[in-house]
Amino acid sequence: MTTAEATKVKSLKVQRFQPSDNPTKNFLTEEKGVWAWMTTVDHKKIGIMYLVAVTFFFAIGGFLAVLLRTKLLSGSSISFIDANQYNQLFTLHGAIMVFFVLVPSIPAALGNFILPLQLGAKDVAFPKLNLGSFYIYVIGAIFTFIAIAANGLDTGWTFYTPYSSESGTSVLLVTFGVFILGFSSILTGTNFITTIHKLRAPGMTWGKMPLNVWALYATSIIQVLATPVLAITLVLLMMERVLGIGIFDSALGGDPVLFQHFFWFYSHPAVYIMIVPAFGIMSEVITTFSRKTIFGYWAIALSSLAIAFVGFLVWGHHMFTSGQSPIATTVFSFLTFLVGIPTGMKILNWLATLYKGSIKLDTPMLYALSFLFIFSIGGFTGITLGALSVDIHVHDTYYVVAHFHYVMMGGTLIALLAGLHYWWPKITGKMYNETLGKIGSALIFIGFNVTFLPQFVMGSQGMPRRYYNYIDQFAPFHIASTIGSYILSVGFLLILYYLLHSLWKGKRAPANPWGSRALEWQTTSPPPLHNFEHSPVVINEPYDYHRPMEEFQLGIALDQGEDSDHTEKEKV
Amino acid sequence: MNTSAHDHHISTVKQLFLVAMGLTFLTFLTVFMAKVIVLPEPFGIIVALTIALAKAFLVGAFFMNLYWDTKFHVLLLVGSFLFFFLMVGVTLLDTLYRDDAIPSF
Amino acid sequence: MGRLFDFMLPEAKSPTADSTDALFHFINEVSFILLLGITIAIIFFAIKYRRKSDDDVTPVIKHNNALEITWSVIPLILSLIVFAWGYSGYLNLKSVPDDAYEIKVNAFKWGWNFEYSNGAISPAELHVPAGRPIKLVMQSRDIIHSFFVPEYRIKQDVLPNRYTYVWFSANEPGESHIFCAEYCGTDHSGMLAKVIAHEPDDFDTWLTTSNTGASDDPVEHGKSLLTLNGCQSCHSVDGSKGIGPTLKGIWGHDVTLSNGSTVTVDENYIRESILDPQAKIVKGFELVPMTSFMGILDDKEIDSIIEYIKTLK
Amino acid sequence: MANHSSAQTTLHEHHFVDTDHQFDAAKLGMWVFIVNEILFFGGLFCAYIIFRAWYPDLFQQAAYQLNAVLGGINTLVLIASSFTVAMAIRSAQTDNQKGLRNHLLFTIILAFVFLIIKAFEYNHKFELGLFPGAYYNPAPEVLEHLNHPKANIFFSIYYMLTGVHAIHILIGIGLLISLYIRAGRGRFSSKFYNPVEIVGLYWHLVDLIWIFLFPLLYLIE
Ligand code: HEA
Ligand code: HEA
Ligand code: HEC
Ligand code: CUA
Ligand SMILES: [Cu+2]
Repeated sequence: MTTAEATKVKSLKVQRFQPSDNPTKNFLTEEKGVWAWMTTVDHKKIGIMYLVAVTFFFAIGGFLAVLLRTKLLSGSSISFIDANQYNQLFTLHGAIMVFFVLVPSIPAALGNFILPLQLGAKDVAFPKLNLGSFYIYVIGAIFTFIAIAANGLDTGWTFYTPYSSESGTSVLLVTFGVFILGFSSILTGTNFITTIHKLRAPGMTWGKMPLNVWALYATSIIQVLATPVLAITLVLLMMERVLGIGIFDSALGGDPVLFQHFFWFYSHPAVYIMIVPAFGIMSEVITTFSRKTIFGYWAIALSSLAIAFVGFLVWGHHMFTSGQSPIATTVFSFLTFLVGIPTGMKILNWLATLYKGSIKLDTPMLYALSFLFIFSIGGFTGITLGALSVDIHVHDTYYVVAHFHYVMMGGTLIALLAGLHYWWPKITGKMYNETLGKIGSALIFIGFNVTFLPQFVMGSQGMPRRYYNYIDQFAPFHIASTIGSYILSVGFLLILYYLLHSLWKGKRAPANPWGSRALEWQTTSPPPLHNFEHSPVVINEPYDYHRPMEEFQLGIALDQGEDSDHTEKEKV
Repeated sequence: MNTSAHDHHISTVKQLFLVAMGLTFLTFLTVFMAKVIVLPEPFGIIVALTIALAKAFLVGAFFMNLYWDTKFHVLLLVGSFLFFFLMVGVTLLDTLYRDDAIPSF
Repeated sequence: MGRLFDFMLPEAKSPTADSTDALFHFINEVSFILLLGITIAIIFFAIKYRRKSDDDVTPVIKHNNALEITWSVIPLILSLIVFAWGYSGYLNLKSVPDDAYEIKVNAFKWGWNFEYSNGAISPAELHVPAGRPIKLVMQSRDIIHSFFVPEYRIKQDVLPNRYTYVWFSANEPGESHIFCAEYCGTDHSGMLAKVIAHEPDDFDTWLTTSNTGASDDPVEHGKSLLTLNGCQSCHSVDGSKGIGPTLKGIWGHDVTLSNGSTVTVDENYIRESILDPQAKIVKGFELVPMTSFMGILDDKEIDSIIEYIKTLK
Repeated sequence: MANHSSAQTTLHEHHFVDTDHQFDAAKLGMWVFIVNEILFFGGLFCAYIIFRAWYPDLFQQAAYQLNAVLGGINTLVLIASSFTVAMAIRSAQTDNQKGLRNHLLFTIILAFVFLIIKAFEYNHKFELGLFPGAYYNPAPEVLEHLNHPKANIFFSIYYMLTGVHAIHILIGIGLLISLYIRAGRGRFSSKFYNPVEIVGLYWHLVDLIWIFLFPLLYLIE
């Protein structure tokens, strides 16, 4: 049985259990039918439902982005969309991508599936709450879509007052939708923290947790500490529109810059909610595909916590030009640079892990390596933005747009793709077409850079963001960027195609196609309903690739009296 | 993680009652300090908040059982307070030091 | 100067731009070197250590303190340099020289106008003497805008409840773009203006001859008020439909309101539409609200506007 | 918190080792949730502190409009209710079914008393036209003591703080009633009183927040 009290157990009857490559039963075959899915408390099914929802929203968000880019092929106002529609496009694109895609993507979709498996638990601590979070997410989404259907939204994803207190669009409904969504995020965070504290398998000490778990732990802490502030900010914004409370509305005596503090107090940490889980995936993929112990386990584990903590104190770097006091501006700038150090440590630790490894360039690894390249660019340009005098020039230009696409799309989303390809066999029990996978990753890499590199240039040349029209000088950059976004679309469609294809036509996936040592690979693909046939026992560190696989396939023998040949006594 | 959940603390009626009395006393004290002995600012608010913190301590330690609970739960409560102060403190860095205070209108 | 990333920046036209540009180049060049290092390492490792057989054994390298300290300390030093540099540049941008020439900037949806000490107001064009520090005292009438001149490397949000300041100095006579950099609704991207730097003497001549907006003829006065206050970014005077209804031919006619009732356009209705636009909203124009001009236009000015609207048949 | 209902049969769910394990987890979950609640209110307190730092005189003038006696009584009511909740937990721990039901009932009654007093306070404010923000429209007698251009903002903050707190009381009443019903069916015992303890934690938190609200809003001289 799973227990957190593992340290108390002095010796256990353990036995090697080699997972079958051809399980007869798994969580997909056991509880079937729409109703079973909708009422399931199984973290794996909930994870898959999140994944489907996130993909759906990503397709919508991406479609809006492509529309928007198509408009920007020309800088004139004679176009198939007018200025108000354009404003709604980028607002909805940004809001959907941030609140509906990136925040839940890795933790709630992949994390839900993988976290209990990696801990050797049967489920998360509060399975019903987990299902509840999913429904809260769906309800939030429905609200938002009602809003879009009603009047749209044109405030930008940042909802700055006083524009948002007076805009004629459905600000109220959307904020309410996002408010509901916030609870989903808070509850998931609470659930994960409790799970990690209480449901680790026997022998799974903090020092033996996979780095992905550490990353999810840091993420959950940020979610619990930051999201409530977003919630109260949105409540104030809603009350602003319903009751005219005016705390943020200058027309009523409030202070609009205060809103920016409140908003960024959540939204800067939120960017770490998005990127830290991506770091978790990176650690898993890089070790697996270089068959090598991670370099600097504790540095990577604890730097996530450091990023989480310092990340809370830098929000004002979005407000350098806002009229915030020079003292605050200086302090925020200083702290901003400190975030770069732990992040840099991670990047370099992964590089060092590659050194003398046994590297196989399968699709997940290709994504992981492009992450290293692209995210570094995103991070370095973050440093540019943190530098006071330079940010005064590039703030609210396409330079910022390029920066955050490099970190969010090039960082998180590419890590998500890495994770998705990595765990696809575990989740679905099917292998995708490797060749198409490689082509897909190349298209994404090329398309991405073609789309967003030109934006750095035009941004520092002075092209402001959220512009429906632009002066001729910027046309070449915009055109290049739009072409890039078409390449990206082709790439994503290809990925969508071969992944779906694999569901029906794919080869059966073995239990451990990549030869990983992690716990989730020591059960069948897909896993059984309760994850493991036998509660796993952990004796090695998670990335001990120099030890034989047998030592990772241990479980507590159910019938302790019976003495089979394989039974060994292990000190834990 | 070794949590000492196996011996749940059960408070006696007397303990609980004393805590409630303590809280009542502090409530009267804080009203007395504010309305009868009116201290000049900032001392008034300092006294009021000190009393409030003392009350919070009583509620947290004895009603919420933190006195007997695992340290981690204490950390969560204290941590979230510290965190709140951090958030307020840094925001005040802006709002108190704007070179051009809000014009009156 | 011929630096690697020169192509990224527009021409620099203010003395404060130099520090900004130098820092920009510094960060870019350092980042470029680091990135090159990372990329080469990735490619090199991926080739050199590619998997040769399925039972490759890899060495156990768990950490290396010297290495780890190096790669924490060097970035730390680099970022401290960047911080200090950025800070000094920022101080420059914040400390307005004492002899600066002051101009008042009004921002509104969706335009700018610039008020000079002699009362002259110029819409959409900021005229300045070259070679002299200029201090802009900025305020917004409605929501937040942001004053951005790429060639001077300056940007400052313009707030509705406070004055904000920014200063620059034009090195040479010439023209530069002004953009609004804070999203402010429908015509955010049309909220453009120009800085025109003159030789000091030319500037003085321009100033004395320029229009102060005051005029004895109410119709003329009303017409110029419409330009100065940005009414025309929403209202046409030629009958075409914009963000707001056209002002042509409304005088004396009935308009349908969003609640279905109708009113006749007379003095009081126009007055109310200007001072309290939300009181009666014209049908079909519910989405983008008009800003109130309470406290901005006085009675006499409103009267002039009414006179002008009467002439728009 | 989500895992109570299956309690009747096995008392703990399959992914936990035993009931203690499950209790521990539920309690930790609640504490994490409390962190989140504190930051939720923290946002409002932050707005309070910032505006108070900007306009100290406003807060002094406006506090005059608040009824410290009613606020004080409400403080005592909440302290009493915290006490009864603690007693309810104790009763459950000692298998005292009757005590459990009675103390839960007392708590619910006290919670309603709190809300009724609050309603009187609000009503009085409304009569004086002390509405939040845009609807602020003070009666002449208010202006004698309170004449500040940002008075509307003070009342916005007042209503937000007390209103959000009152919503928490309402939620608490709902939770307490469901406990009361389950207690009536004899669901709780010294072996299974986890839900009582968890709701108790929540209720104490609501008390804790009021402990800060009271001096900050009502006792400014
Ligand atoms: C996933 C999301 C994500 C991530 C991870 C980051 C990471 C960082 N961001 Fe970014 N940011 C956004 C998402 C993100 N950001 C978004 C969405 C916005 C705009 C929002 C809006 O306005 O709409 C934004 C805007 C933004 C601004 C405001 C710009 C403006 O509006 O004017 C700033 C300014 O400081 C900034 C800085 C940084 C920094 C310093 C980091 C750092 O964490 C980066 C650290 C990484 C590295 C530094 C690279 C690796 C390091 C090494 C290899 C070691 C060597 C390092 C050194 C020598 C320093 N970001
Ligand atoms: C996760 C975050 C994320 C992601 C992934 C993206 C992805 C993209 N973004 Fe976006 N973007 C934001 C977050 C993100 N963006 C944010 C926060 C803003 C700021 C908004 C604001 O200012 O308020 C912004 C703003 C923004 C702008 C600036 C608008 C402006 O300021 O005027 C632009 C312009 O080029 C842009 C472009 C793109 C493009 C081309 C992509 C492409 O990468 C998209 C590629 C995706 C697809 C092409 C979809 C592919 C999927 C399919 C094809 C599957 C089809 C499936 C079915 C039909 C079932 N984005
Ligand atoms: C932000 C855009 C905007 C600006 C700037 C603006 N208006 Fe308007 N105006 C509107 C809209 C939208 C309406 C219709 C809705 C309403 O009645 O409030 C309107 C309505 C009016 C009407 C009533 C018209 C009718 O057909 O009944 C008058 C008169 C008017 N505006 C005058 C002005 C004047 C004078 C100014 C400048 C001093 C001005 N407006 C500036 C958007 C604007
Ligand atoms: Cu004004 Cu954008
Ligand atoms: Cu940020």
